[in-house]
Amino acid sequence: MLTFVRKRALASLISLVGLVVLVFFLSRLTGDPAALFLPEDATEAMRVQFRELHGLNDPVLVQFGRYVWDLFHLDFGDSIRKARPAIDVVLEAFTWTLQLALITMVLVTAAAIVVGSLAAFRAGGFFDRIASLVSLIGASAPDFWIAIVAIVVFSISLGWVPTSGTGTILHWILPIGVLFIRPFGLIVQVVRGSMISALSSAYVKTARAKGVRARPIIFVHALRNAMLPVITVIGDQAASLLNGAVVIETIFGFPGVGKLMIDSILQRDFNVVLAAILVTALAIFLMNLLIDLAYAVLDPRIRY
Amino acid sequence: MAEHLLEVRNLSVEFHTAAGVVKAVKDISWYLDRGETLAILGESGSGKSVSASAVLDLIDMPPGRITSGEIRFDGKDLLKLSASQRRDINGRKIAMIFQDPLSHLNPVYPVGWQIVEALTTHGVDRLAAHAEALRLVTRVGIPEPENALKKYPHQFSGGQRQRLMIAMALAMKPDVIIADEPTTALDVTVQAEVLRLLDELQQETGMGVLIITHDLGVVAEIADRVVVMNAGEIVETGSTREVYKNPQHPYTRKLIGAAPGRGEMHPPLEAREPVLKVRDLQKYYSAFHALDGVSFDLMPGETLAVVGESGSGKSTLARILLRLDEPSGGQAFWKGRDLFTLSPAELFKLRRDLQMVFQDPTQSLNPRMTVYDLVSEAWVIHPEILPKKQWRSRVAELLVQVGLRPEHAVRYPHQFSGGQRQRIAIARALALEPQLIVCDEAVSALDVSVQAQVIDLLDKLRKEMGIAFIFIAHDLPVVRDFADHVMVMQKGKVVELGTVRQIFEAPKMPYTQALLAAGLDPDPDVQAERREARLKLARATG
Amino acid sequence: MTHNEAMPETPGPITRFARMLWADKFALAAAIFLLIVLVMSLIGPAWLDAAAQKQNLRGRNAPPFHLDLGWLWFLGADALGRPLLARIIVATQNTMMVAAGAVLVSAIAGSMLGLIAGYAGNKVSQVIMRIADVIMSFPSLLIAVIVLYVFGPSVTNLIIILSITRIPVYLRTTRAEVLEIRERMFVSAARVMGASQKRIIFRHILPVVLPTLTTIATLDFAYVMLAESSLSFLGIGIQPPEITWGLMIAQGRQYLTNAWWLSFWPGLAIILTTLSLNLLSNWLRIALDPVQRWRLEMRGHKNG
Amino acid sequence: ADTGVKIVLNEEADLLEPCMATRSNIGRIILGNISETLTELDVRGGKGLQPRLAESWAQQPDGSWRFTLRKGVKFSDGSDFDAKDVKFSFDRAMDKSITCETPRYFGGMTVTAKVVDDQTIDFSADPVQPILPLLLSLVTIVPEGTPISFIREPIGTGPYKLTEWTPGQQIVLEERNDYWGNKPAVTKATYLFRSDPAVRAAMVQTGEADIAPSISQLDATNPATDFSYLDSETVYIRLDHSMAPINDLRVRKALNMAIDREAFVGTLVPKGTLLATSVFPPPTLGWNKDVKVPAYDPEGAKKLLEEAKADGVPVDTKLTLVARTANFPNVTEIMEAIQQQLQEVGFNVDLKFYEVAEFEKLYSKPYPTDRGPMLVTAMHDNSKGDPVFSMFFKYASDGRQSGISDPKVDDLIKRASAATGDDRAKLWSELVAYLHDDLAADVLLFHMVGYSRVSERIDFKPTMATNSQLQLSEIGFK
Ligand SMILES: Nc1ncnc2c1ncn2[C@@H]1O[C@H](COP(=O)(O)OP(=O)(O)OP(=O)(O)O)[C@@H](O)[C@H]1O
Ligand SMILES: Nc1ncnc2c1ncn2[C@@H]1O[C@H](COP(=O)(O)OP(=O)(O)OP(=O)(O)O)[C@@H](O)[C@H]1O
Ligand SMILES: [Mg+2]
Ligand SMILES: [Mg+2]
Repeated sequence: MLTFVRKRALASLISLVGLVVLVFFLSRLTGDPAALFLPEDATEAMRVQFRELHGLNDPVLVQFGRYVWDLFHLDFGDSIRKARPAIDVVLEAFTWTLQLALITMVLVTAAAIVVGSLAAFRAGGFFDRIASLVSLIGASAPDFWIAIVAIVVFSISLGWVPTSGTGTILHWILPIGVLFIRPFGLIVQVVRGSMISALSSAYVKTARAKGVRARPIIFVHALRNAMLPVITVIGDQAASLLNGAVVIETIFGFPGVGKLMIDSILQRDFNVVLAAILVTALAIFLMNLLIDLAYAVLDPRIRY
Repeated sequence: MAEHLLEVRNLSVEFHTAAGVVKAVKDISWYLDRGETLAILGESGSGKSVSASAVLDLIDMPPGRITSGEIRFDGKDLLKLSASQRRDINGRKIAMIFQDPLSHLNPVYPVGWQIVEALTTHGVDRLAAHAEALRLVTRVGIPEPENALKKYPHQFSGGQRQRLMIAMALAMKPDVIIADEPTTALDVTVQAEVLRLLDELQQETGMGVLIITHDLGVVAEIADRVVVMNAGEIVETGSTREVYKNPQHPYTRKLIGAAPGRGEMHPPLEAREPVLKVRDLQKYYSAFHALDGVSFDLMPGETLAVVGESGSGKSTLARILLRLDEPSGGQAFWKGRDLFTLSPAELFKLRRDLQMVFQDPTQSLNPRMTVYDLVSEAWVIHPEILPKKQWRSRVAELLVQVGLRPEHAVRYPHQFSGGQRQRIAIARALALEPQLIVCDEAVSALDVSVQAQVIDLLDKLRKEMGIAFIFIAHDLPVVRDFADHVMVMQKGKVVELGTVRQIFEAPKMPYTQALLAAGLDPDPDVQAERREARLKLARATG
Repeated sequence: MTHNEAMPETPGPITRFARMLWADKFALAAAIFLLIVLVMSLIGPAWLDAAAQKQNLRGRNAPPFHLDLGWLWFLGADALGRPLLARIIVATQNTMMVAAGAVLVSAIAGSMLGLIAGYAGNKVSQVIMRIADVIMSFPSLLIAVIVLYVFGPSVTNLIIILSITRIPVYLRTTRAEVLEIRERMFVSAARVMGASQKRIIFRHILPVVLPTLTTIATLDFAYVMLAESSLSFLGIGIQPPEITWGLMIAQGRQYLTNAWWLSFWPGLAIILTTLSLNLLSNWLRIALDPVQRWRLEMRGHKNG
Repeated sequence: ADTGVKIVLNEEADLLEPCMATRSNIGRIILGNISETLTELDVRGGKGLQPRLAESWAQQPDGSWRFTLRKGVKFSDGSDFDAKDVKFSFDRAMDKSITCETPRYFGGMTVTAKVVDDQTIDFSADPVQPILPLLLSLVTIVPEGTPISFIREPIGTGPYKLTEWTPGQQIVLEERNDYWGNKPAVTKATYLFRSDPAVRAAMVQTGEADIAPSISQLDATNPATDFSYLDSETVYIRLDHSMAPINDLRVRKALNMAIDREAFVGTLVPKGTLLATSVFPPPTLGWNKDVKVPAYDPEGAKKLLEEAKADGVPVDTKLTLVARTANFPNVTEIMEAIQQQLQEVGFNVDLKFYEVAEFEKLYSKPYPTDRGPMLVTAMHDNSKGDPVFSMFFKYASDGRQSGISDPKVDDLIKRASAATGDDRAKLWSELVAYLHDDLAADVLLFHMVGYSRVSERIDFKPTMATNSQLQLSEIGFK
């Protein structure tokens, strides 16, 4: 196990390096930050000066070399826009995103597993139909609809929660509620499908013959066998949350990494983009590693 | 009329399939009293397992349906109880040992956990349950019990799994135990122990034992009464002795007549160039030494029976010869070429020649393929064997040869009984017309009449086409009838290797002798005598 | 000797499936709806393009459920007074092309790679998985901006962008399942028979993974349509006057509180399509699983 | 009573750098609140250029300007304000090692500041700058010794000081006790940031904010709280005169006549939107009331096109109508409508939207060489009161975003820039008329209006300047 983790960490490091190279060069294909940073009526002299100042006039390879050199000294460069170390900007935002992603995924996972399993237990039954319908509508409705409607209903009409922003626990309710919906729908469906197969297997019969009650049969015997695809999908959803929930951050004024990343990409604030990708990638790699370990924990037949 | 402990009255069960309704059980009735052992004998696929499953509410309904009947336990009709009431009975009052132990153990939990759960479900506290599990596992003869509890099902041999299953069923000391082919995968010494365990428990608690088996020896050893089933119906019932000595129904007569172990033993083969030479085979599972220096030769048309202790590495040997597992050392030459160093392309060519019938038929059949697809897959892979036009008729032919019916071709594996699945697996192996078939307990789940038919078929193929067999079995009478050579294994080592005659008539090694001594005779009287003798011996020594 | 007559003639697969479809009325309705969508996507643009493009500023944001202007206006009109119903019908083609294209490409590429990663040796698997990690942590928007910048926006590029970002989920799901399935005995049995890797993968392993993949794919359909709408927002999606449901939603977004119908109807179209796909895929899952199939066959018999 | 206000803006400030205060997301927070300038343009009262940190100014005979500074002004760090600070601030803003926005207003001239005494400073420009005092309304004053790199904690002379900045969440300004001027009513201002206009509107409604300076017209449904104001943004379509068929006057006229501008007002652009006749809005110097919006005349346009065609102008050439995504509200619909209107008179028009960086490549020189005839839709902001901030780079031959090259235009721009007073206004007016009527230089569309929502407890009326600044001292309580 430990050697696996070590090997894996090394492999991830290589992909991280690949990622940096890829993002560095690809992002530089997308245009000149000067045009976006400076006002449209800026003079040519200002542009030249700007490029000089940020080293954008050097050959890309030189820029890359400099970036890597700095990176080795744990210097991610400064944000052009914000005139602060890019990594600070990113970590600030990522802390929020991480919290949001964690809380949401924990809730989603718990809820989706329960609902999906119960739906599978009586596949085709009333609860199954309702659960599927609701979760599917949730999963395929545009998220900004849900967000705006939620604000109109819960903040404006009912006044239960603030419309947006951060500060109190109440501020978290709407963003989490809205973020919850899509992964919930997806995971419910995956759990349901996987559980239907698991529940019709022979070992479930054994459990029934032992007199095990319905609940442990579903949640102990069948569920663990059904978990492989489920945790994969959970991982995928968590990864997209870690990459930032742009709509939610935009609408609810949530200072996460998603909007930061978009803004930085649109403004060609490369250092922030790179730092953000490095940080989220690290988180995602870590999560994937945990998931791969979880496979082995869940299913003893899988060995690395 | 006094209430019986468990009574089935006029039970009928049918299944829905794409090809129409299958009447699996037709209007059967039987009963079981406290302290009694009832054996259900019968043709494979005659509805034995289905009727047992009905008692524990384990038939999926739909597609199954109980169309009529009552199942009375302790004065109540089980079919009228609520699901939760039946749950309380299951495991505590009535327990079941399943026919197919691998698929019936949950692959993702340690076996210890699964046994403990049988106890905690019915209110035993965790610590006590753990101690009890340990005791049970020890009693069914699993080596290193403390360690075994932490292992997962796939880490056990077929016979070991079956014993774990038995331990699980016995956990709550139920009033009734339904044992579906509980000893098919056990070598005779272990089988004897398990039967003795059942007997002891029966003495202790007065439980009723319903044992489903095709092994007349087992019946003779422990059953008080016998019910004989054929094609979903009960054709005969009576005390074990009566039925054996004086069978009424033609099917029963056929069954008893087909009991193996009485025919001529094969004469010694004349020496020929061996097709397979195995030299010093080794296999480690981490520190565990599963195969320890196995060497033997196999000639074309020869049947080498491998017998031995459960867990002695028989299946491992088979898996390694077929390159399903990598050996840790040693060589195997197939027609002079080392099997273990072949390239994938060469291996592919060889695949046609080497086939295997797996010990666990359910798991080895792809659940999404019909029998037709399963059997004809061989020709899809090796199209040179048979032109496509003839597939249908050849499938039908193979099915008939193994005792199934052509119309079974459109069904899926889950729609068959354990024995039927085993025959599908045999038909599939035969479809390739290989030169060597490794049969891992290939006929162990078949009733003696079908078994005889299949063995005859294999013997014919052996003679006519020179197919060689490695025949892993624990059923000594079958081995006696079918084998040319016998290899006895224990703890990963070959203990003794010789012709059938040598082994059966002049066994040299004590283990072989013990093995032969533990064999059961289908005649209840003979068995009763042996039992007496054994008891006397025990009293004298103990 | 021939046993031909003895082997029962089962009804052909088409009649069998038709019967099973008939047995599940929800799936039947879903199939019919999808058929309509398919037909609309084929004939829609040719049939209604002129009507869908005709602007009428006086009739802008005309509310739904009025027939005064003609049936095309039944769902109301958009901000330029164009009939929403006609636009939804015309948009079907592009929407389906992008969604089906992206989902198919990502599902096929992802599951192929997943099969390889699960079945092939450790080295190949490692490489594939680490690439998946990279894609997973590469923000989709950055890919989008890069592709836009380097290749310019087009339907094909849109499909490429959307599918690249979705590959990892199929890849990881497939691989996780393959790891378990390849340990099953029937796979060993196939290997003993000499089945090629290809056959083992496609005939024995894939069918077991497929239901999970279809579940994810159907929900991805919705995801892709919505993602396409946010790309439209950034100017990289389909460009007006071309339309897709996603673009219509994006355009109607600002009217959400005043003229809800602008984004509601295309949103509903997405929801209904997803719902139908999911009902159908759940049906298919049962219909293709011999152990579950009785659920449909029994009902079919009673009804028919 | 609560004398704090909460203001919800659409975009967070990346920096709070005084020399970048001309950028609206920064300016709306610090301009006039933390940082002050020597002069300031009064938009609200229409009184023109007003003194702020300078008490008075006068042009010297040599063309340079002398400013007399206010006495007794203190920076929020306690240091005194004097002429050295002004010189330092100016030099800092123009420094090469910091990329301030300021230099763009001083392009094509060299300006030097000379400290005369603590209270007096001279600015001399070469060539002479008649509007130097106006330009200085764009230079914020920081204390001497402020680092010459972007700062995040501005020190200024304004009535407020920065007390809290939680990036991504809020910025808080609090009243200073030692401010030189009148004590404002607002003691504390909290700035919040939400990109979604509907959310901004909702926040004022629920009391989470007091002022939302820009909301969507669609959300402006409550007359008690919602106001429209002419913002300084002008939407126009720049024509590329170097390409056939746009190099033909008739074609350009036809383009202008083909668009039904009136039809947009109250539909796709809010009621109150002005139809534009120049790239800068009305209160600006030189705005020409005699220039009339071209009448919507599709028939006339068709005729012109036919004429041009008869003369061999390739009027069927595909024109690309280019716009920037999300540039202004309803941009997609407006562009689609324009495309259709142009097509109706017989133009062959392709519509293309671009993301900002790519748009920039087409919008500013050097233009791509393989571009083909383009109609670039853009929005231009001039709230500075003088056309000089627009005209050169939009119309001069070497203007960065110019689509034309016309000697008369070049000449007029040069002269107007050098002129003062009425002369200046007249020359600008002349230029506007020439561009619009004689050249049909581009297709001018709208001067946009913005909507704001102000809580009922607050007394505040947004103006054209609200786009670039939001002085808390102008806010009162009811
Ligand atoms: N799900 C099912 N669908 C259709 N037929 C079934 C199904 N399950 C069992 N059957 C049929 O019911 C019959 C009885 O099966 P059962 O398992 O009881 O046989 P058995 O007597 O236990 O045989 P064996 O000794 O081989 O285990 C068989 O013919 C089998 O094909
Ligand atoms: N994957 C594994 N990991 C660890 N131990 C294993 C594994 N597979 C088998 N073993 C052990 O190897 C030994 C030999 O197993 P094998 O299946 O060959 O026995 P067998 O002779 O076929 O017994 P049976 O007659 O009971 O089927 C057993 O003790 C078993 O516990
Ligand atoms: Mg059975
Ligand atoms: Mg075995």
